[in-house]
Amino acid sequence: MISKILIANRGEIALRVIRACREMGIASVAVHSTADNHAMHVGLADESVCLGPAPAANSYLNIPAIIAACEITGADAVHPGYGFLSENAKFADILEAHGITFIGPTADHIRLMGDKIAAKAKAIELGIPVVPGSDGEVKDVADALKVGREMGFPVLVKAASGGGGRGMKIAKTEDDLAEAFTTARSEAKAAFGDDAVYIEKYLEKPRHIEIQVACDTHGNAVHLGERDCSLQRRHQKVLEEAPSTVLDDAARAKIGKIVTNAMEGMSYRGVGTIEFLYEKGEFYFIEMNTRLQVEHPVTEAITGIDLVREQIRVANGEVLSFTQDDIVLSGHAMECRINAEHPETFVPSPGKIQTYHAPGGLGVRIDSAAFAGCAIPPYYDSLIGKLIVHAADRETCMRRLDRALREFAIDGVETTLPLFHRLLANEDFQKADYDIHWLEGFLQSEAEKKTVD
Amino acid sequence: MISKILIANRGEIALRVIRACREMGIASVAVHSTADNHAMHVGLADESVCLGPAPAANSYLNIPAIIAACEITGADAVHPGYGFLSENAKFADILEAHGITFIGPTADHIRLMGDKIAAKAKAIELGIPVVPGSDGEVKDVADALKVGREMGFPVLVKAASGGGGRGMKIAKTEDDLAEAFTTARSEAKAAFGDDAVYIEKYLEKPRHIEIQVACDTHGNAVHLGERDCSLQRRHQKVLEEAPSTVLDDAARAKIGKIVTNAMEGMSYRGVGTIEFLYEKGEFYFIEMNTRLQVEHPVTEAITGIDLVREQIRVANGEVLSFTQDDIVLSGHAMECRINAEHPETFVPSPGKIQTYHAPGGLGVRIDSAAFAGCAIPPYYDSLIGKLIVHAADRETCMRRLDRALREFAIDGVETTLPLFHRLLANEDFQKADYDIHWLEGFLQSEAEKKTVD
Amino acid sequence: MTKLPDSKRIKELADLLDKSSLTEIEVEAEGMRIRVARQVASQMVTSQQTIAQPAPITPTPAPEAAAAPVAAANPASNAGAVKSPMVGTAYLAPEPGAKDFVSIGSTVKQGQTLLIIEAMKTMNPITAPRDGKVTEIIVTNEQPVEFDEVLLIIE
Amino acid sequence: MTKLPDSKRIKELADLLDKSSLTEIEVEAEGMRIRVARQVASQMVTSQQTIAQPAPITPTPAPEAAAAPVAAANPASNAGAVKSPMVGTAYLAPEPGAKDFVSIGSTVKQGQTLLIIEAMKTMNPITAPRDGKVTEIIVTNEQPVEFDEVLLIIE
Repeated sequence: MISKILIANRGEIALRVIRACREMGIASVAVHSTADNHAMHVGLADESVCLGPAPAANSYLNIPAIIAACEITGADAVHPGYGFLSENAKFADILEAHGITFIGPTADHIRLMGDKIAAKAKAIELGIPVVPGSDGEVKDVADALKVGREMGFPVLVKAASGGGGRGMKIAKTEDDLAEAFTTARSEAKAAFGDDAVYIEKYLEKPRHIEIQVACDTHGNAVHLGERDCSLQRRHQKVLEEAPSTVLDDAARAKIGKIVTNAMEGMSYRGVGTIEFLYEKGEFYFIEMNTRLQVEHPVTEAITGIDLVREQIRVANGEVLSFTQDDIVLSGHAMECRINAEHPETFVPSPGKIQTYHAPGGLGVRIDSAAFAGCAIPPYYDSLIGKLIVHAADRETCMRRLDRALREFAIDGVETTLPLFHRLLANEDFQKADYDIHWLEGFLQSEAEKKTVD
Repeated sequence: MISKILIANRGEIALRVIRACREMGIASVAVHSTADNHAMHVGLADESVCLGPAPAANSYLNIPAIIAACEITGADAVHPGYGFLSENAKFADILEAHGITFIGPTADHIRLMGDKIAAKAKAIELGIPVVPGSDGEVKDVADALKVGREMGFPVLVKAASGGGGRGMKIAKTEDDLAEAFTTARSEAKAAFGDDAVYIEKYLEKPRHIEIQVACDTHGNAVHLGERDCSLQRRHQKVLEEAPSTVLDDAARAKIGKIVTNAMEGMSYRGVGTIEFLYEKGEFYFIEMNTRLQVEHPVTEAITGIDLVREQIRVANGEVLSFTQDDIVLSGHAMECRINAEHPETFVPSPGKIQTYHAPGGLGVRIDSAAFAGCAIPPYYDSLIGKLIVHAADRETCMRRLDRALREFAIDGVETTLPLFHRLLANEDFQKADYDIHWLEGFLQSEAEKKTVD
Repeated sequence: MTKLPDSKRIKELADLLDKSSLTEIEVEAEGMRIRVARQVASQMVTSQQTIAQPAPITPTPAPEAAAAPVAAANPASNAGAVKSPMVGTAYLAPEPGAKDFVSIGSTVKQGQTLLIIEAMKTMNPITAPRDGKVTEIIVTNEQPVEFDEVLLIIE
Repeated sequence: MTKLPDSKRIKELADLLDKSSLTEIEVEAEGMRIRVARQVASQMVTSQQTIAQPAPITPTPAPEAAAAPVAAANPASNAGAVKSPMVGTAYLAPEPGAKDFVSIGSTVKQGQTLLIIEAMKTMNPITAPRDGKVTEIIVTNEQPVEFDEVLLIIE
């Protein structure tokens, strides 16, 4: 049985795990760099060990130092959080070699899902839908037409040797295909000296929808519904919500069943997230994250399940505390990622927080390691807190989020709090009428408006 | 329809109502005394009006000033919170005369339940169980025996003209009755010049269990389960929890049905609480509170219902947003009342809060109007915040409460936070083995231990 | 009536009180309630509309606060300040169209009516606490006033 | 390893940083990590047992931190401080029972081994950064040390 967990992370996620440890009666060990000597996770853990200097490579990514920290504190398990070493198969291997439990999946599963090509092949094998593509090169227009008809238009003709958008042509309909094929081929020839092209289904306005799973070592795999994480800036999620407005119970149950079958098929262990693009009722696998995610509280809000607790239970060899039938999605939840960044330019704003007052009241959860007087060092990512709001329905959830945002006071560093006020004021957002490109467009149009003014 | 609500209160409950207003898109008006010029409820409301100087009689209890504040702000409804004017029938009458909606029951119901004797008579009429007593004087031992056998032992023989514990004798069993009766009678004669005595059922170690109800103006009355508020110090509740460990589903459904029938019988409107003493499977009516209670978040946690929102909906003439069948109690919740008082002597500690950092994370709710730098004036009650914790079961709830308490940092004034640490460490509390006298005994034994040390 | 945006307000309060350890509380605190509040009133109206109103109940930002004039530096700390003893509506003249009771520069005797405050349909004359000269009239006609709000200044 | 009670810690941090605007940060900050932490360690052990342990998993307060000696006023700010370059276990002697590498008053040459830190089964000699005299030995034999922790002082 796990009796002491070392948390190989910092910030709000380290705090999240420390809280779960306390609630389970497990001792916790915080590790930190010299830049985080006075960080909250250091103060709240039962013990703490300074790993090294500020740069992550010398501290939070310093595997020998972390192993040594386990040795001197007697920690018998490591929770990696997200980021840093959470998807590092070698780290999982080394821990195992030292007889320390890694709270996460097997090193092999981390390795498999870390390799995009192998992951896609595995997904196909497990029956998870992927973006359809031709089996290798497409030789002529007739062949292209056959492939295009099979997968449905629009399609993308791509240079086999290509990259960076060159030698890539969209055929919106059958009629465009001949020209797209010929152009892509000649561009490919000119650019890469190789006219081989292949065809892939083109998604115009997809959503990012991900399915949360939890699996134990007794063959149980349960899905906890989806999160809609389409609101992204430079591939970074900004606001996540659940349930997604585009899925109904039947669609949710269907993809959920596919995913849990797949997890059972590969004997996955722990929590994980299968990320999809979603368009016109179809799911297309992007990747699987073999760890806890930043946005896990959204799922915790609508399911009432404590995901970190389950992670630890599974690592302990216990059976999941719920079955698929126990999962009832209730209400609507949203999470705002509050970054120490300028709310318009997104330039990081490290420094010292002078004022910190978090909102409270019904349906509001704050996961943050910030406090009045704390340092936001420039060395790590800029996430300083998450505001999670839960309400009976999406409309009430937005209103609750609005009132909670108004109560949130952070001074001393710039934060992205004002961005969420602007988002809530937008009609597209209010109607959940967005795709993965929407936020970038919204930010650009706002920036342009500002310039005109 | 209500478009602007004036909140005739201060502190955390004013904030609670302001939050509900925001979430419903209703404008809010804070009122305050000069001592609260910089209070959080003043800052967070859409508008605020200073009513008068610090003493409550001149500000928060100043009915003409509150009516004038409604007039100048155009508020069309008043939420009274708890305390202050919340159970003042005259205030409800005056508001009605001014065409302003009182968010609460009718003035008649406030008046009825404010009169202890009338309330008990009404409870009997409505079929609510009360503490059994003889119908007036009991003339002789034979009569006393008959009455005693009917209600079950122990019983209390009380002087009809008595008071202050004199002329009061307990008969634990039938065998004690003759002596108790004779002694009480002669003591009554000696003390009050009147030997008339009556008999009441004696409760040795009762719990305080209260049933939350919500009723609309369309004849719907729903109960939301119970709260166990047995942990009291000088009749002030200190920690409340739900569900009570002494009720099972059948007992809960039975008393719930009795109470909702009674509410339907009297056409009660809004939220209310029927308080009982509970012993050996029986409920005994104490009183009904015709208002929102301090501990309402405990019920919100286990039912997922927003009670203030329902209050406002009902005041608006809307139907309750749930029926009895929709009510599902989920998990366990506890609330700690954090007072600005010395944690052992309970001497009030007004002053300025220097540091304020509230706990966060899964299952933690904070209702507080305190912040770093805020004043705790000496004029009002000492409640500065409520920590509400919700978890899957009582054991996890206690552990979560423990970890949340450790994260709570308040400096500048003394608070009762340490009391809850001590409570959580106590085995009786851990086993929920307590009654309404238990906390006083616990505090006394702790004080004695301290003296010995 | 003070009217303030939310988190701004908390920040200001925290800042204010933070500064108090450096000895400026009294003045800062008093000044802020009147001055800062109104300065940001228009910003409040904007942020209150961040969510569209599909629900039947719409928030109505009170126009009077936004319309209220920005008060001078710190009238409350002025020794000659005449403050409102009640919540109500201020009237500068005895009836609509009539001449104001006093104007800037008026010399007043102790006990002389300066203005009227209506509360609950009752007209309450506010009289001069002593002889002097009206140097400033802070409130406008028909303006809602709260307890302790400065009405005018007599020097 | 620092080992601290929770809310106390936040308060201390807030106070500390609060004070920093009055110019004491660096010293306060450094001193706190070592001194304050250990001062309250015993209190931690008590408060950690507030909940009885019906669950199978029991918290085990690490005894080593509580047992660690209270460090001197502020060794980290001492110019002659030799700090640990890694996490590990300090050994003052080359093997159990052998004589310590150095003792208080020892004169040492640059490059001379002062002690050994074991990390991941590897013995890492810690050598003197320059010539000098050992005035203080902060760590005890077999004591776990973290990065940047002061081991001894050479003057």
